[in-house]
Formats: sequence, C-alpha cells, structure tokens
Amino acid sequence: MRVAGERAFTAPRKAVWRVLNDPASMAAMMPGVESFDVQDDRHWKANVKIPLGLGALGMTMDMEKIEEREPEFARLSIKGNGVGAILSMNTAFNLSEEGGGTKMDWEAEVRIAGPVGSMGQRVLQPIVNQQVQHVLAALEEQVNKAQDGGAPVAGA
Amino acid sequence: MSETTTVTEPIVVEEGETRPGFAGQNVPRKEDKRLVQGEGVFFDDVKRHNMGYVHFVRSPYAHAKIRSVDVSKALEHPGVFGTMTGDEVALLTDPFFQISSPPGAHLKDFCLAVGKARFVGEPVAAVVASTREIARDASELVEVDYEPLPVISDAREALGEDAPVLHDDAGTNLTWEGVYEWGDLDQAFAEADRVVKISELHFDRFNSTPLECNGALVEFNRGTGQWTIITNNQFPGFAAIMMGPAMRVGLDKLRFVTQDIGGGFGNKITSHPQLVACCLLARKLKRPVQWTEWRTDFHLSMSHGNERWFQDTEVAVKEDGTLLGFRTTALDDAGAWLRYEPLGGVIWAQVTPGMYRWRHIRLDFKQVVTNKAPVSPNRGYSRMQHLWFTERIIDIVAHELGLDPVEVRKRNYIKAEEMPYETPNGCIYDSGDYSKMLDVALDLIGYDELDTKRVDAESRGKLLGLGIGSTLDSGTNNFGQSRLINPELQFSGNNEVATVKLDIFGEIVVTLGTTPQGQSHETTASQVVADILGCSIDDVNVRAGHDSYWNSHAGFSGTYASQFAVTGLGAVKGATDMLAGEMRKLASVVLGCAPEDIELADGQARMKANPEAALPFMALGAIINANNAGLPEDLDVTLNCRYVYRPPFDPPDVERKYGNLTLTYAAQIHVAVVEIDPETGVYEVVDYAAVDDCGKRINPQVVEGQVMGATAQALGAATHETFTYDEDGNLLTPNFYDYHVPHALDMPPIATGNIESPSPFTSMGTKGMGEGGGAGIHAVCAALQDALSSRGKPVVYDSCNPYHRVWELLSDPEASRQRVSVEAG
Amino acid sequence: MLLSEVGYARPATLEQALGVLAEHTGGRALAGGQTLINVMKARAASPDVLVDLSGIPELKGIELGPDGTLQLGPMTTYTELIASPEARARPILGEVCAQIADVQVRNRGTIGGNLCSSDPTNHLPPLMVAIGAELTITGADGERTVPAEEFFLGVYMTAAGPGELLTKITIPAGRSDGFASVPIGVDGTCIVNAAASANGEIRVALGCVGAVPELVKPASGEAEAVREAVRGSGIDPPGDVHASADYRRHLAEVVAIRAVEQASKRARE
Amino acid sequence: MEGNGAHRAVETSKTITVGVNGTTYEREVESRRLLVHLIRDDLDLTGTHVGCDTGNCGACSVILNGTLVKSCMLLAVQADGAEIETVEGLAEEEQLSSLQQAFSDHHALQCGYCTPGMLMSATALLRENSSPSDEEISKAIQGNICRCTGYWNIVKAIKAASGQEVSE
Repeated sequence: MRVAGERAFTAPRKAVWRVLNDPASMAAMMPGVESFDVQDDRHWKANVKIPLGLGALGMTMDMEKIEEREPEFARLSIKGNGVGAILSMNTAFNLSEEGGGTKMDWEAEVRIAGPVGSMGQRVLQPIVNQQVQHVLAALEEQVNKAQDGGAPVAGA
Repeated sequence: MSETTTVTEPIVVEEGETRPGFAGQNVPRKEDKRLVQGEGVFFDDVKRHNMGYVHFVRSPYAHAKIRSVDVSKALEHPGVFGTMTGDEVALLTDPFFQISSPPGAHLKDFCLAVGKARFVGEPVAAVVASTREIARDASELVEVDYEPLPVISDAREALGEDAPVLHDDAGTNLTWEGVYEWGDLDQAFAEADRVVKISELHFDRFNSTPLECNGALVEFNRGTGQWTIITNNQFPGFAAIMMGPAMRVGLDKLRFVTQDIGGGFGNKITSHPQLVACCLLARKLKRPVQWTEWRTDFHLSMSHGNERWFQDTEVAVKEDGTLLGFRTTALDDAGAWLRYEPLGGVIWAQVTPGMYRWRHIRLDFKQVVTNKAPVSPNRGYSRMQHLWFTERIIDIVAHELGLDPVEVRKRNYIKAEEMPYETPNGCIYDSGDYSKMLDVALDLIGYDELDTKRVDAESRGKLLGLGIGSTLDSGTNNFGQSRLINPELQFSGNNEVATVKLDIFGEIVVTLGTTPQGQSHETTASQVVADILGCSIDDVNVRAGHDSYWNSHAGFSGTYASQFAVTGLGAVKGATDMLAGEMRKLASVVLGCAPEDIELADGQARMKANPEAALPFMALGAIINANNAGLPEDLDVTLNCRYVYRPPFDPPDVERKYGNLTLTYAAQIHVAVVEIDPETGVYEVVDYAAVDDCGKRINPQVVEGQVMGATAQALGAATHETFTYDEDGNLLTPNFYDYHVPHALDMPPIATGNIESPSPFTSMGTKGMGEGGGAGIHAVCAALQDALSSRGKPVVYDSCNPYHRVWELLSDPEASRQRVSVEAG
Repeated sequence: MLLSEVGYARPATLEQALGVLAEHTGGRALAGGQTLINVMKARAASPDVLVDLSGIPELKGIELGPDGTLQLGPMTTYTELIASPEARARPILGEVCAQIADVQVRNRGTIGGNLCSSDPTNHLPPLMVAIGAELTITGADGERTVPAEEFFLGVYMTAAGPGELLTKITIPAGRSDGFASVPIGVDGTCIVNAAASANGEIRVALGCVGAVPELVKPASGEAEAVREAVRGSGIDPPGDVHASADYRRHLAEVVAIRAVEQASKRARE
Repeated sequence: MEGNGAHRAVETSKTITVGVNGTTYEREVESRRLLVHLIRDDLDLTGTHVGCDTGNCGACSVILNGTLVKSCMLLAVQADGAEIETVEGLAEEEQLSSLQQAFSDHHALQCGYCTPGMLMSATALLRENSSPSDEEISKAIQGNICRCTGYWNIVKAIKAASGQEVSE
C-alpha cells in the first residue's frame, strides 16, 4: 500500500537533513528498536520489535540508502524479515526550503506479506498508517532536539 | 423454510428398467449412523506409530527467484525428523505430465517450487517433526533467500508486451488457446435486426471451500516399494496417472485409500503434488507422515475455480427477441500452474448453447497463467462460467431491447419435442422441458404477485428485483474431449467399476470404485442392488470409500463431474445383473430346472412355478464358497461379479471440434428475489425457488439435498465469496475472516420443485446431478439488475456482487452502461 | 493453527496477575481468547506468556448502582451480559452483544477482551465511546480511570499498557442509545459500524473507519447535522476487499444517521 | 472443578485432568496446545473436527462445563478440571439420540464433517429452549458452517428433534 504526506519544520533544511541521515536519530525514530548497527554510510541493520498490543512482531530490518541528493532528496529501501511477516518498504523524502523552515514531502510504498497478512487488511492498513505516524512524530522530536526545541509548524 | 413441489412425468419404463421397489424411495442413509456419532473416518483421524507431521514452508511472494534454501537450522531443532527441498525433488522426480499441447506442455511442474516461486503460499520446502507444532516451529527456521520478481495479478495484463513471463520453459503466459466456431456467424449477423455488444463480463474467482481441507497419511513399505496413501483425494484415478510417472514408479506402487471425505466439490482433485511430497518424505524418513492442510493454506494454494473474462461479445438478435448466435473471446485465468488445465478450455463446450436454440456460435478461448493459486475443477467446472455468460446475454439483451426475460427465455429455449437435441457442436441433450420448469419455478416464487411485492418493497424504501438462472449440469464426461485440447492425448470415453459378491453366509457385498464426499453412494447403490436381487437394503453391505487393493476401480474412477447416478450405478446394476444371473444359474443346477424358471425374491432363489422349491442366498453362497464338490465342471459361477460400466461414446472430431462430450444433461431453473437498500447497496435475497430435472431419481431426498447445497454455494458465490488479489499478488481473502461463506442466517427461504424427464441414454433413466448451483449465481445477478433498473439501468457484469459492487452500480450506472451498446443488424 | 511456544499462568487474584505481568514483559492477559488465540494461531503475534484471567473473581460480575450507573467486570462474557437483568438498565449493551459473531464466541468472549483487543471491526469500542463509558486500569502503581475515547490507542493497542489490566468498566445511566452497522452477512464482521447516544448531548462513535473509534458530536440529531459532523470529522477510512475508502466513508454517514435516529427515537419515547 | 486450581506459576507444559463424556483423562500437554488437538490427537476422540483456523466454522464445537464453545479457540490447559461433552457422548450405547436420529431422518448431513459440531450446538440449544423457532435455530447454529446442505434440512431436523411439526 502507498502512504504519503507533507510535513513542515521550523528548522532549516540542513538540520532536518542531518537528522534524517544520522543513524542515531534514525534508530530513535524506528518503532521498538532493540539494536541498530551501522554497516557503512549506506547500509544499516536493525532488530526491532514492532509493538502490536497482542504481542510484539519481531523483525530484522535491512536498510539501504539507494539514492541521495544532499540536502534535498533521499530514497531508502527497507527490507524486514520476521516470523509473522515480511516487510518491504521503499520510501523517499524531498526537502525544500520554505520561509525559514523546511517542507518535507514524503512517500512510502509498504508491502507486508506472511502470516500477519492472513489477519486481513482491516488490521494491516491501520497498523501501517499508525506506525508511519509514529515515525513522523519521532522525526519531528528529533529535529526539534537537533535545533534545540524550535516548535514545529502544524504539519499537514 | 423450504417446501417441495413435484410434477412427476410418466416414467417411460424401458428395457433394463429396475422393478419398482427401493429405487425412487427416500430410504434412510447407510452413511448416517457412523457420521452422526462422530465415528466416520476422515484422513486426519488415522494415526500410525511414530508418524511424523508435515508442515510446508510456503512462499510469501507471488513471484520470486529462489536463490537458496537453507534447512540446517530446522534440522537442528529438537523433534525434527527431516526436511525436503525443491532441489531434492528435482533430482528424485520428473515434472508432472502436462495435459496441454505446447506451449503449456512445456511447463515443468514439481511437487515443491524449484528455482522460482510463482504464487503466495506455494510450497517451497517441507519439514517433518514429532508434533504439528514443532513442524511449524521448524518451518520458520528454514531460511529461503528470495529475489522478488514483477507480478501478474490480473489475467488481462498477462499478455502485455512487458509482462513478466511466469514459465520460461513455455516462453509465454498464453499457455493454451483454441478457436471454436460452429454454424455461420456472418449469416447470423446478416439476418439480425439488432446486434447487442458487450465489451466485458467477468466471472469471479472462488471455490466451494469444502469444510475439510486436503491431506493424507502416507506410509512406505520398503519391502515392496509400495506407498499406502490414506487421503481425501476425490479422483485417485487421475492422481495415480499424475504421480506414478513423476515418481518413476508403476501405478500399483500407489495404493489409495479413502473412507469419509469432508466435502470435495472438485476442489480435492489436484492434491497430487502434495501427495508426492508426502510419499518422498515417508520414503526418505522411513516413517509414516501426515500432512494436514489448514484453512489458510487451502485458500492460498489450492484449487481455485477458473476466473474468466468474456470480451468483445456480439449477439445477433431478431426484433422479437429470437437469438441467432454470438461471438466472444473467453480469457481464462489458470493461476500459476496447469494442474488439471487446460481441460477447462473444452469442458465449457459441453453446454455450448446453454439451454437455447441458437446455432451460430464462435468462442475464442485464451488461457493464461498468473501469479495466483492454480485453478482446479470446482462444482460446475468451466460450464458454470459459460452458462453464467449465456444467461447474462439473455438478460442484457432483454434489458437493452425492452423485452421480458421470461419471454425471451421461452422463445429461445430448446423445446421438449426437440429432445434429444443435437447442439451446434454435436452434443446430444438427452431430455428435458425447460419451459415447463420455468413455469413451475415462477409459480413457486409467486410471479403473479411480483408487482405487488415491488410496491410493498418500495413502501419500505427497498428496491425489489427478480432474476432467473437456467443452467445445465452435463454429466458423465467423454474424456475424448481432451483431444480438442491436445490431439496427442490417448484418452476417450469413461468408465466406472463395481464388484458385487454373494459371500459364504449369504451376505451381499458391494465394492465401488468411487470416492463419495457426501453423495450417499452406499445408500443409493444398496437401493439398486436390493431391487435387482429381491432382498432388503439391509442385506446389502456397501463398503465405505475406496481402496485400490479392492481392485474395483478403473482409470476414471472417482467422484467428480456429476456421474455416479449413471456410471457408478450403471456399474452397480451391471455387476448385480451378472450376479443375479449366476445365482439363477446355480439355483437351476441345484433345483434341476432352467435358469429362466428361477426368480430372486425375499432373499431366496426359487422356482417361479413352485415357490416352495427355494434356496436362501446363504445356501447359494455356501455352495460356491465352501461346499462345491460335485458341481458340474462347466458351471461358470463365481458369485463375485466385477462389472465395468462404459458409456456409449465415440471420440469427437478434433478438426471440427464436434461430437458428444457428455452423456446426460440435468437441468436447473432457479429464481431469486432480492431487496436492495438504495442508501447503502446492501441487499438480501428474500425469496428463492429452485426447480431441478435430473431424470429418474433413485433417492429423491438425496437429490433434493444436492439441489439445496448447490444453491447455498451459488448464493455465497453471488454475494460475498471471491478470491481477490492485490497488485502484489497477496490474496486478500485467505480464510473465513474475509472470505464469507453463507451461514444459517444468510439463507433465504428456498422452495424446491422438480420434474422427471428420464434419460433415454442411461440404463435406469437417471442423470448425473449436483453441479447445478450455477443457476443461482445468475439468478442473483439478474435480480440485482432488475431491482436497479429504475436507477439508471446499470448492467451487472460481475458474477460476484458484494455490497460495494452494488453501490458502484447505484452511484454510477453509466460506468456499467458503457459496456453495452445496441446496433442495427 | 498451531501456536508458538507460550507460558501459561492462571492466577487467582488481581495482585498475582499483575505480578506475573510485571515479571514477564512479553506477557499478555488472556480473557476470553476469541481474538487473541486466533491471532496466535496465525502467529501474527506471539506473546511469551499468557495470563489467564478466568480464575479471578473480582474481574467478573455486573453491578447496578442506585443512580443507574453500571459497573461491568471485564471478564463478563457477552452471554452473561445479554442474560443479566441489571445490564438491561442500558439496553443497548445486550442488544449489541447479541449481534457479535455466534453463540460459541458469545459464550467465551468477554467485554474486556473485546475492548482490549481493540480490533478496528469490533462492536464494543465505538459503543463504549458513544455512551461515555469510563475504563479503570490497574497496574503496579495503582488505579487510574480514563474515558473510553482515550482508551483506544491503535489496532490491538489500548491505554492498558504492559503490566496493566483493564479492571472495571463504568457505564453511566441512560437508555437513549442506538447502534447500526453494515456487516458481511448476518452477524458477520462489520464493514462499518456506529454507535450513538442521545442522553443529553448527541455522541456518535464510528467504527471500522480507522485504527480506533472516531467520536463525533453533531449539533443536533437531524440527519443533515449528523452527516455534516461525520464529514467534518476528517476520517480517512481504509479501503479493503469489502469496501473502498469512499464507500466506507459513505456508509459511515449512513450508519451514523441510523444509529442517531434509533437513539433519538428512544429519547422521545 | 478448578482442577489444579489457580496459581501464578508460569508453565510451558503441564499435567491436566479433563472429564470427557464421563471418562476422566490425565495428560501432560504443552501450554500452547489447542483443546481441539488434545481431544483429537491426544485422547483420540476424532469426532470433533477442524474446518478452519480462524474460529469461524464451528466443526470443533464441544460443550465445556455445560457451555457451548469452539475447542480451537481454547488452550487445553484452560480446560484443566473441566467436564467436556463431545459428539461421541450423544448416543446411548448404539442407540442414537433423538437429535442424531432426526439428522438422519431429515437428511441434515451429507459429507458429515460439520455434523458433530452442529449436533453439539443443537444439543446446547435444546437444553435452553425446548421448542425453538426456525429463526432461533438458525441463530443457534450461526457459528457452524455447513458447505453441503444449505442448512434448511438441519433446521428441520433440530425442530423435529424438539418434537415440533416440520413440513416435508
């Protein structure tokens, strides 16, 4: 399924870019991260336990930055392997300067397969949407931290 | 509640007609006593010492290259007995025989994915362990490295130039195509006053979802090199000829045993790949193994019904609604493998004109492979799709030309006096009176008060509509039709076997070759035997199920394609007639008279002239089996009679695609009344009538049961049941969460009626029946179209219409109307 | 069909139950199990430990207070609630429970389990939000009570976090409620549902249109007002095999109006 | 009734005691084992069937301490100390119960796979309601899927077993 949106930050583009490319803050953004290894500047590996109230869904995630135009554009491919599910995600964001701040257009193509799929879309879609919202909220937090607490403009 | 109306035709008593007796009666079922006590034996009820449980590792991808399969971690897991991978399978077996002519013939189909996975749920490896749970635990430790490939999730994209090719060996996704043309299309369209064009109609993917899924307990006898396969496969004859060559063994090495089967409906014909995997595992691990398929596995990977599109249809019609002919292209989605296909590419031709008299027909059949579960026969196999299509034509023509669907049907139905009727492609419709059936159905539904009912519904804010479905259940295949698919095939005709013996204590033992799944064979067979031997059905012991060791089967043995009443009972009658003859002969020798002087009655063989001179069956059995000294040397009596019933068929003419493809044609006419809530598109079937004609009925209650059951499946297929895939090839209805089959509260009241038009071609006037549900699918489609006609005249173009599709028709009728146009002829 | 290995405990007291949950962070309360066991069969989730609450008397029972307030023990089954004379004080409760799945599920399934599993298609989350139920959560550090609209956090996720349990459901007095849904077949899974309450202000809670129930407060019970309120709520329903996002959005309006009509009608009676 | 009783110990397997159709069984089971697999595989009472993996079909229905449940949505350990009734317990010796007989008389079964679950649901219904209406019967078997009969003959049979007139 495809999810996309737009978000605005008061922080300057470079600050946002830094956060989005800093493994540490990346780790802080992901839901239920247990370990996060940087393999090289393009490849990261993480073990996550995505919290689903009825029990967490353990996954190993391989992330690869497949495209990058500093400081405005990057595309990442994320492959998750877990017992309950196999996840593949292709996400890209575009940063543009807007006033003093930054506008981020993002999109993600998320594919989930495996046993969790047999629970049906009624469960899957809301889960994905919700996790995406978590990531965005976390991102905002990181950006704010990075440029000590400039309040974010309400994101659309 | 259901009610019954019977219009009994005078039954033509012909040569070989059984005497009035048990046949025709609602005798209690012999099967019931064990089943209502939970004492039936289904495959999963059987256990063996030290057996292992099989769990398949299934592909999560619809299309992916398999880079590697690593089972090492699984093998280390406590309780694991062993594993099997595609690489092993490729060494140990040959690809399954392909029915198709090229390019479909080139597919290399193994029991586990080799090199590539082609649908979500395809078995990639197998694990065997000491418990069901451990087997699944270990299956999660099997590491498969997949490289995802582009997916074909819609048959209409399979022929695109940049479409990924599923099978490199075939080089194309168009695995089989054939052009069928009969009559003179040009003339038909020249004569037409109107040409109705329909750009696309769609028959959805679904299946009958038997409540018991597939499975088997497989044992390997290392001494004899023979496997015993205790399974619920419903067509062992077919499974054997698929499995033997693939496993490089003779067919006698494969002993098939079934007893009770929890429903089949055709969906249990193509389990041979999994059965091969189990055989290999039993041999490799030196222990019995059991495979139990779970519901989600079944939905993901097994036996979907053929999804079919009818494109660029043109219908030649006279002003008065007389139908002259049609041309169309049928695009059929076979899924990822051709496990029984492309037989669907010809089976539909058994009912080429439906119930109608048009003589000019062209159908271009194209079958493609897609990244979906392989299709297989499904109750009404391939004919259901085609009959739904011909029925759609009738109602769309009536709808567009402002004619009455009832009138159009009556005007075009083949008439009773035209029976037996030869169709444009040489099939012989044996008997029937379709107009009369329609009258009975309309009478049951209260057609006269339809307008009152509409008004009443309107007053409640509902849209009411009535729809008709008229279908044929063509039974007893001529397997020669497979040659229209592939002229190289050496199949033709059909057969079934029964063995009837009189045992030492006078017990009558009947052994069938069939694999019943609820069709009451033990009961109906005993009715036929008892009538011929002049005894009670309680004296007749019909063995439950099928066992190759009984040697009472032939190449086409099984239970499928509406034929038991003809082939099965034909074999039973043949064997019983033989036995009766031997009993008379033996009695005549003992009593010193001519065999003609002997009659069988009251469990005795006695002299007609002098009933006092009688031998009880027990005496006859004892004489032959235990007390035979002094019998004349030339007395040719075994009291153990095996008969192979062979229906009268010739191979069809392959060039003209012409010939009789099935022996009997049972007819069904169903009428549905629906009420739609125009605010939501939610609708309900509020009234229903089903009229059936399957000739002579051996057990009316059993026939009735088949009609009701087929109707329920039709209602499910028409309203909610569809296997829908997303663009990535994920099945969105992989179990009963999202695949909604009818429950008790979903059932409308059903009134049933029947007429009896005995088949002139069968030994007892019977016809195969049970696959007539298709009528119900169309009845609902037509009723919806009727109910919606006041809302912009939308055209119903799908076979399955869940609420959201009805909503689409309500909110944008024009979109559906774009599909039809009427032109002057 | 086959579960992953799991530990099982059946404590006799709430304190013991909280103790086990505290010891096992991967633990999960097992109420009726009519959702959880199925999720575990699919191995879509595999808790390390199941804490079976069926042996804890204080989690059962239905009490009707003098002011008409109902207190439901979370381990009360649907069947028990349907049969309870006290529960008739708020008739909608029994009426909705009687539409859930089937006899077997109603016999095992519990009110608390329905709420805590927070499946977007469940009947009770929107109902509790509409009628203004309050949910009491107990954890190691005592009790807190949250209004239903703050209880549901996401699919399978609620304010009752790790180590906590839903211990009481408090339903205010009132009779003027309504519930409407479009299920897949009779008593099937809901494609969309809505619960309404017209006791004083009008509250409508929409189900199946997001991860959690959507509460809307139309200005009046008039159909148009309700429609406006639903449109204004900015719901973004998921599309699936049963309904596109647009169809679901439309159905949400219709069932909301119908639920409010039923509630208002009762208010007039 | 509470068998080993309630406690806070966490166990991945345990020895449980269940009474089935009047016979008491003691078995060691993994905590994860479903009740239906205890009944079918460990106790070899194979009349109780499995028709789905989502708790929809009801083929595994049994009566547990007097309550109708689906044995695939219950862990075996949850049944510790319970009294269970399965289809095997319905007939007295070889004598079919009136309900079982009615199923046969009215052709309420074909393949017979859903039948044990249907019979248990019907048994539970008739204990609570001695003369149910068609609607009440349908509601009572809503949790049991049958793919063969179309349900009406089952409704008929249950009604007949309750001693009410049914149309043929």
